[in-house]
Amino acid sequence: MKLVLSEEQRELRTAVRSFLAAASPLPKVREGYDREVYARLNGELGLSGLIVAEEYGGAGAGFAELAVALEETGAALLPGPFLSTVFATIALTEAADKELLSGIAEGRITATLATGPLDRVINGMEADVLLVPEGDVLTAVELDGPGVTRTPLETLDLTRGQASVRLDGASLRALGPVPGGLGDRLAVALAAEQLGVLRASLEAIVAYAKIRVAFGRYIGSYQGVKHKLADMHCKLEQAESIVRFAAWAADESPGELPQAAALAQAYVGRACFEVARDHLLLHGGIGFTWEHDAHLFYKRAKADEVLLGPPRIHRSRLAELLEL
Amino acid sequence: MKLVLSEEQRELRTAVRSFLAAASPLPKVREGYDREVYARLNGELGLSGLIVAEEYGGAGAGFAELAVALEETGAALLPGPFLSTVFATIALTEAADKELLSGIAEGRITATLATGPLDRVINGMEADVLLVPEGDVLTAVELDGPGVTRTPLETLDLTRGQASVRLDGASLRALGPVPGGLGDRLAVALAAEQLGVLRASLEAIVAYAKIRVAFGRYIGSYQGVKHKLADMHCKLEQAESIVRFAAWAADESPGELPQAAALAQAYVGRACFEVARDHLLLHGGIGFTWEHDAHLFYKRAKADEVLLGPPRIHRSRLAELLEL
Amino acid sequence: MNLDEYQLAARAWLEENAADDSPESDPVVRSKEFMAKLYDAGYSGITWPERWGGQGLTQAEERAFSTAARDFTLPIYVFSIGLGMTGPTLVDRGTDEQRERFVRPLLRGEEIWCQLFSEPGAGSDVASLQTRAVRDGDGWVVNGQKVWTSVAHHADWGLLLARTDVEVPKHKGLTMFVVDMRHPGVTVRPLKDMSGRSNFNEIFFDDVPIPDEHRVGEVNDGWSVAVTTLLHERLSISAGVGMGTGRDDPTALAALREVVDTSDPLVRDELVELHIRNRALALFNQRLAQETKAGIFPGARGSAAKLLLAELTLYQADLGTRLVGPDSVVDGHPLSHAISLSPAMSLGGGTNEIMRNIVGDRVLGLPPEPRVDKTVPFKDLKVGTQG
Amino acid sequence: MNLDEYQLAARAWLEENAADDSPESDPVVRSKEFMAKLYDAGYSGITWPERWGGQGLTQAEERAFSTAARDFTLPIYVFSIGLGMTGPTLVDRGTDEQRERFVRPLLRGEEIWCQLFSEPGAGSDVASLQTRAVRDGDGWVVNGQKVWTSVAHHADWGLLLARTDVEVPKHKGLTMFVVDMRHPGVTVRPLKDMSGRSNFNEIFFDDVPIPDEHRVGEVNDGWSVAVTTLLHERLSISAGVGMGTGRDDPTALAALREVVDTSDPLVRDELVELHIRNRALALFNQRLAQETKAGIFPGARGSAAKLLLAELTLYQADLGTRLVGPDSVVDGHPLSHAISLSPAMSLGGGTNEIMRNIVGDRVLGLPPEPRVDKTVPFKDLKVGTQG
Repeated sequence: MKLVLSEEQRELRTAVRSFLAAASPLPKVREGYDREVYARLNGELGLSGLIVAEEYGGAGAGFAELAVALEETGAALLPGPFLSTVFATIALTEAADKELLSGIAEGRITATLATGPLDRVINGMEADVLLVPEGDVLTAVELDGPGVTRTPLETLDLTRGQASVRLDGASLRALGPVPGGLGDRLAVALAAEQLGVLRASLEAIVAYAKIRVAFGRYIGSYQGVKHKLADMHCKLEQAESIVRFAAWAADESPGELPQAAALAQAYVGRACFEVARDHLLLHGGIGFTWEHDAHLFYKRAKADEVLLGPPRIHRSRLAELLEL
Repeated sequence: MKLVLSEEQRELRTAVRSFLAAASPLPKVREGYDREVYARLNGELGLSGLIVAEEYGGAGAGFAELAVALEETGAALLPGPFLSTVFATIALTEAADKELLSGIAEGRITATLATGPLDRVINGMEADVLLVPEGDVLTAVELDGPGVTRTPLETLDLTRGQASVRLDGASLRALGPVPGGLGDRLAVALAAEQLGVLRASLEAIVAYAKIRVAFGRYIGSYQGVKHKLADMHCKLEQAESIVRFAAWAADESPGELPQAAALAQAYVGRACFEVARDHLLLHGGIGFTWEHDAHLFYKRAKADEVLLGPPRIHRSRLAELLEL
Repeated sequence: MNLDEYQLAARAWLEENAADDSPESDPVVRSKEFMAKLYDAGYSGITWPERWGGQGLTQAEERAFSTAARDFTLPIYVFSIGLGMTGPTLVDRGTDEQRERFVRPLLRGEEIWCQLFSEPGAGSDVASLQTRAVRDGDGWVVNGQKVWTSVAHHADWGLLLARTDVEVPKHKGLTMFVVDMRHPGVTVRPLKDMSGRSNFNEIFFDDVPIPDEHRVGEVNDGWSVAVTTLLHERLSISAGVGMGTGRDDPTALAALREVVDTSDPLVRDELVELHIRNRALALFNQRLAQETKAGIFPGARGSAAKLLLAELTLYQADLGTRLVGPDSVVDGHPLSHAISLSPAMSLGGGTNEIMRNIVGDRVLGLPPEPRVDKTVPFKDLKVGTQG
Repeated sequence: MNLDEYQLAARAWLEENAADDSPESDPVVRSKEFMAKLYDAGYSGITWPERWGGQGLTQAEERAFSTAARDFTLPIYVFSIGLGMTGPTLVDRGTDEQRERFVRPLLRGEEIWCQLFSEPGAGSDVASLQTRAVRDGDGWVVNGQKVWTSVAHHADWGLLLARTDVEVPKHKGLTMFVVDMRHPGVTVRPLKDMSGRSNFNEIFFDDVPIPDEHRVGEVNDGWSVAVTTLLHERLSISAGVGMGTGRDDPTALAALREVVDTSDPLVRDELVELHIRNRALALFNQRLAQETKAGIFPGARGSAAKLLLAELTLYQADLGTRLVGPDSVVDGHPLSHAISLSPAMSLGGGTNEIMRNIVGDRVLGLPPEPRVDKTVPFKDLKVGTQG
C-alpha cells in the first residue's frame, strides 16, 4: 500500500497548483468556465489525458496521479467540465472509443456522464458529449446534436453547473460495456476533489485566524478557534490518508477497491462538508457575505457530498461489503 | 404544560438536597446502602411513600414531585434500593397491594422490579421484595424467602448493585394486572435520576474549573474548557425541560406520555453520560483515580443509560410513535 | 378587563385588522398604515410609558398580545429595530427632549429606525469599532463605515455608536448618537449575503453632521448605552415578536417526512434525531417562557437557547440535504435555499463562540479570559485584520 | 545482511526466544531474563551508540525489528520507561560517567528505571511542579511528591525533575537528577485508577539525598532536558514498540459483531461508523509510518494521531456498551472493563486539550495564547488548586 506521494507526483501537484493559482484564481472562478484555461490546462499540463491510455494519446497515468490533479482542481474550485470529463474517461475504460478518448486526451472534447436521471447532469451545458449507461451498455450522445435539449439548472454550487438534458429522437451511440466497478472509481475521483476542497477551506481559515484580531488578540490564539482548527486538521490528515489508499487500491488492488471507495465517500464527503462549514462559520459575519469566497467552498462541499446520491448509500454499501 | 417547579416542589427539593448533603455525602456513598439513612429519608421526608396513594399511608404526590426527589437522589448517587422501590411502587399502580404499599410508604419494606431477566435485578441484594411481571400479571416474591437464591453481581456502577436471582420452588404471589404504560413511567423516573447525575457532574466540574490552575490561569478561563462547559450547560437546560415535561405528562397528559417517556430516555440518558464523561475528562489525571469521585458519576451515568435496554430501543419507540 | 379578556380583545382586533396582507401594495407603506392602526387601537408600545406615547401596561399584557398575535404575520418588519432596540434605548437613556421628539412618531409608524453598531473590522468585538465622531463647533461630524444594518434603506433615523476618543481604552471612548439617515453624506449600499439576497446594508458616513442634542448619554459613555440596546436586542430575538413561525420550513420534520424514504430504518432514525433535538430545544424555550411569566428572568441563559437554535438550524438544513440527496441542491429546491441561509443564525446576534463565552462567564460564573484590550489606549490597540 | 534478512533473522530469533510466556513465573524476573537474552542477541538498544552498549544501527533496523516483533508480546514492560524515555535522555544529555554507569545495565536488563516528572498539583502544566531539590554540601536533598509513575515499585533508578530555584520563572528554576529509588526516604505507594487497578504509583520524597554527579544537565536547565525526555516519550508512544496489538479488544468491530444483533439496520450502521473511524485513523497512522520511512518526520502531527486515538478509544467503549445494553455493565463483562479504562488514553501523555494546542500551535502555526506564567517568579505564580 502506498500512502505517500512519489517525487513525480509531488512535482505534478506543484505544477497543477501553480498553474491554477495563476490562471484560475478565485475571482476568476466566479466568472465560470473558461475554455482558454482548459486549453492551457490540457496543453501545458496534459491533465485531460492524464489517465487516458498512451495508445489513445494520453499519459497512461493511474488514479494516484489523477487524485493529485483532482485535489488541486478541487482546492481551486476550478469551474467547468473537468471532473465530468474524468468521470466520462473512467466510464470509457472498457468501451475505449478512439475518437472520444483521443479527443479528450487532446483537450478537444469535454464530456460528462449521467450519474443519475438526465434531468440533472453535471456540466451538461459545457460538455460536448454525454455518456449514458443504458443497462450494461455505455452509450454516447452529442450534446449539441439534433434531438437534444439542454436547460441550465439553478444550482447551489456556483462553481459547477448542472443541466437538465432532454433527448427527443437523439441518436445514442452504443460504445461497449459499462466497466465493472465504475461507481467505485467515480467515488474515488470525487473524494480526491473533496480532499482538495477540504484542504483549501482549512488553509483559508487558518490564514485568516492568523491575521484577524478580536478583543486585542488574533482569533487563532483563542482555544475556541484553535481547538476547532486542530480537529479540522485531524479530519484533513485522515481524509488524505483515505484518498491515497483508495487511489492506490484503484490502481493496484481491485479486491480492496469497493471498500476503499465506499469508505472514501463515507468519510471524506462528510469531513469535507464539515470543514467547509466550520471554515465559513469561523470567518464570522464576513463569511456570510456574497463577496467573500467562503460560501463557494461551502456550497461545493455540500453539492459534492450528495453528488453520487444521498450519503447513506455509501454506508449501506460498506455494511454489505463488511458482511455485517 | 407545566415546566417550572411550584413553591412546594422547590421546598421539597431543598429539603431532600440538604438532607442528602448531610446524611449521605460522597465519602459515605462509597460505603454502600445504609438502612439508617433510608429510615430517616422515609421518616423525616416521607420519600418512600411519596407517590403511594394516601389511602395506603403515602403522600399521594405525582410524578412532578417524584422527579424532584429522584433528581436529588441521583445527584447524590444515593446507594441502596431507592430507585428500585420507586419502580416497584409504579408497578403496583393497578395491583395495589395494601400490605406492600403501606410497608413501602412506612419505609418498612424495600422492593425492586425485574426490568429484564432475573439474572440482573437492580438492588436485588438489598431489596426485601421482588416484583416480576409474568405476562399481564404482576407477581411478588420475598427475596429472603425459601427457594430464592441471590448472588451479588460485579457491577460497573459502584453505587448501585445488581444481583442474580434464582427462583427454585419459591412461591410467586399474583398481585393483579401489570399497569399499562409501566415502561413509560419507569423511563420517566429513570430520566429524573439521570438529570440529577448530569447536574451534579456539571456542578462538580464547574466548581473545579474555578479553582484549578494551569499555566498560571484558572482552567475555566480557557475557552477549550469554558466552551465545553457551556455546551454541557445547554444539555442540562434541555434535559431538565424534558424531564419536567415528561413528569407533567405522566401526571396530567397520558396521551403525551409515551412520546415524552421515549424522548426522555433518548435525550436525557445520552446527555447524562456525555456530561458525566466530559466532567471526568476535564478533571485531568486526577479524575482517573479511584479516590476521586468523578468515576462514580461516569459509571452511574453509563449504567443508567443502558438500564432499561440498549438505548436504541427508545429511539425505535419514538419512530413508531411518530408513525415514521 | 382581565388578561384573558385582553387577549381575546386583541385577537378579535387582529382578525379584523391584520388578516388582509394585500401583498401587492408597497410593504413600507403597508407597515406604516398598520402601525398607525395599531397605535390608535392601543397595541403599540404596550409596556412603554404613557407620557411618551406608550400604553403604560405590563409584561403580562405584552405577552397576552404576543400570544394572540402568534397566528398572524404582522406587517411591522421595517419597525422591528425601532420597536425592539432603538426605541427602548431612547426610553431608558434619552433626554426628555429626545423622548418627546422620537418615541411617539416611532410608535405611530411615522418614522423608521435602524441601528448602527457593527463594523467590518470589529465583528464580535463591537467595542473595537473605528467610525469617528469629531467635535465640530457645537456639534459633531461623523466619518466611517457600518455594516449588517437591517432596514437602513428605509430608515429615517439611526442609533449610531461612534468613537469620540482614541486616547483611552476602547470601551471608554465611545459615544451614542441619533443620526439623520436622510442626510446626503449617508450612503446606504445593499449587502448581498451568501444566499444571494440583500437583507442587510453597508452604510458609509462622509462628514455627516450631528447636533449635540442628538447625543444619547454622556460623551464617552456610549458603551453603557450600547449595552442597554444589546440587552433589548437579545430580549427581542428571544421573544421573537411578530416573526414567522416556520410553518413552511423545508427542513422541519413535517416537511422532510413527506419527501424522504421513511421505509429505510436509517432515514427513520435520522428523523427521530431531528425530532429529539427539536423537542429538546422547544421545551427549553417553553420553560424559559414559563419562568419569565413566573418572574424568573432568563438573563444570559437566553444565550444558551440562541446557541442551540443556531446549531439546530445548521443541523436541520444539513440533514435535509443529506436525506434528499442530489435533488436537494439543484433547480431551486427549497433545501438549497435553506442550506445557504443556515449559517445566518450562527453569525447574527453574536457568534456561537460569543454565546459560549456568555454562558460560561455569566451563567456558570467561570473566570474570564485574561484581557489585553481593557487598559490599552485605543490608538495603540490591534484591531480588525492585521496583514 | 540487508534489511529483509535482518528482519527474518530477528523473527527467527523471536520465535525461538519470545514464544514461551511462562506466565507462572515472576514477571519482573522474566523481564530481566528476556532483556539479558535480547542484549546478548544484539537486539537491545539497536540505534543506541555502541560505546555505551547499543548496536549503533539505524532507524531502519529498529523498524525492521519492530515489524518482526509485531506478532509477539515481548515481556519487557518494566523496562519500557528506561528504554523509551530515561535511557535515551541519558544518551543525549548525560555526562560520560553517567552513560557509562547507567546505560549498559539498562540495556542488559539489570536495572529498572522510572520517570518522575508529574505532580498532582501540576497536571498538564508539568513545569509548575513543586518538588524541591535544595543544595546540601556537595549534593542535594529532595522533598516532595510525584504521581502517575509507572513501574516505580520495581525501579532501581528514577529520572527526577525538581525545582531548584523559586525566584525565577517556572521553566527556569528546574533541574534534572537521577535519584536512587531504593533509598529509605523514597516511599512508593500504588495509585488505584478508576478501573480499580494499580498501574501507577505515587512517590513521596522525604529528605532524599542526591550526589551532584547524578545531576543531568546544568543547574536550572532541567526543562530543556525534560523536553528531550518528553520527545522520546511521544516517539515511544506513537511507535508502540512491544505493546499489545489489541487482538482481544472487546470494543473492536471483530468482537462486537459477534455479540450484537446485526439484523438490526441501526446496529449495522453503528458498526459501519466504527469501521470508518478505525480505518481513517489506521490509514493515517500507516501514512505517518510510511512518511517516517521516507525521511519525513511527523513531529507535532503525531499529536493529531494521539488525539484521534484518544477519542476513538472513548467512542469504541461507549458504542460497545450502547449496543450490548444492560449486560455490558454487569458480571465482569469485558466491555465493563473497557468503559472504565477508556478515559486513560485521553488523559495520559497529555490531555486532548493539550494535544489540540500542540496541533494548533505547531502544525497549523496559530498564534499562542497570551501567557501569564512565563515571566513571573515561581514563588509568585498561582499553581495547583486554589481554594
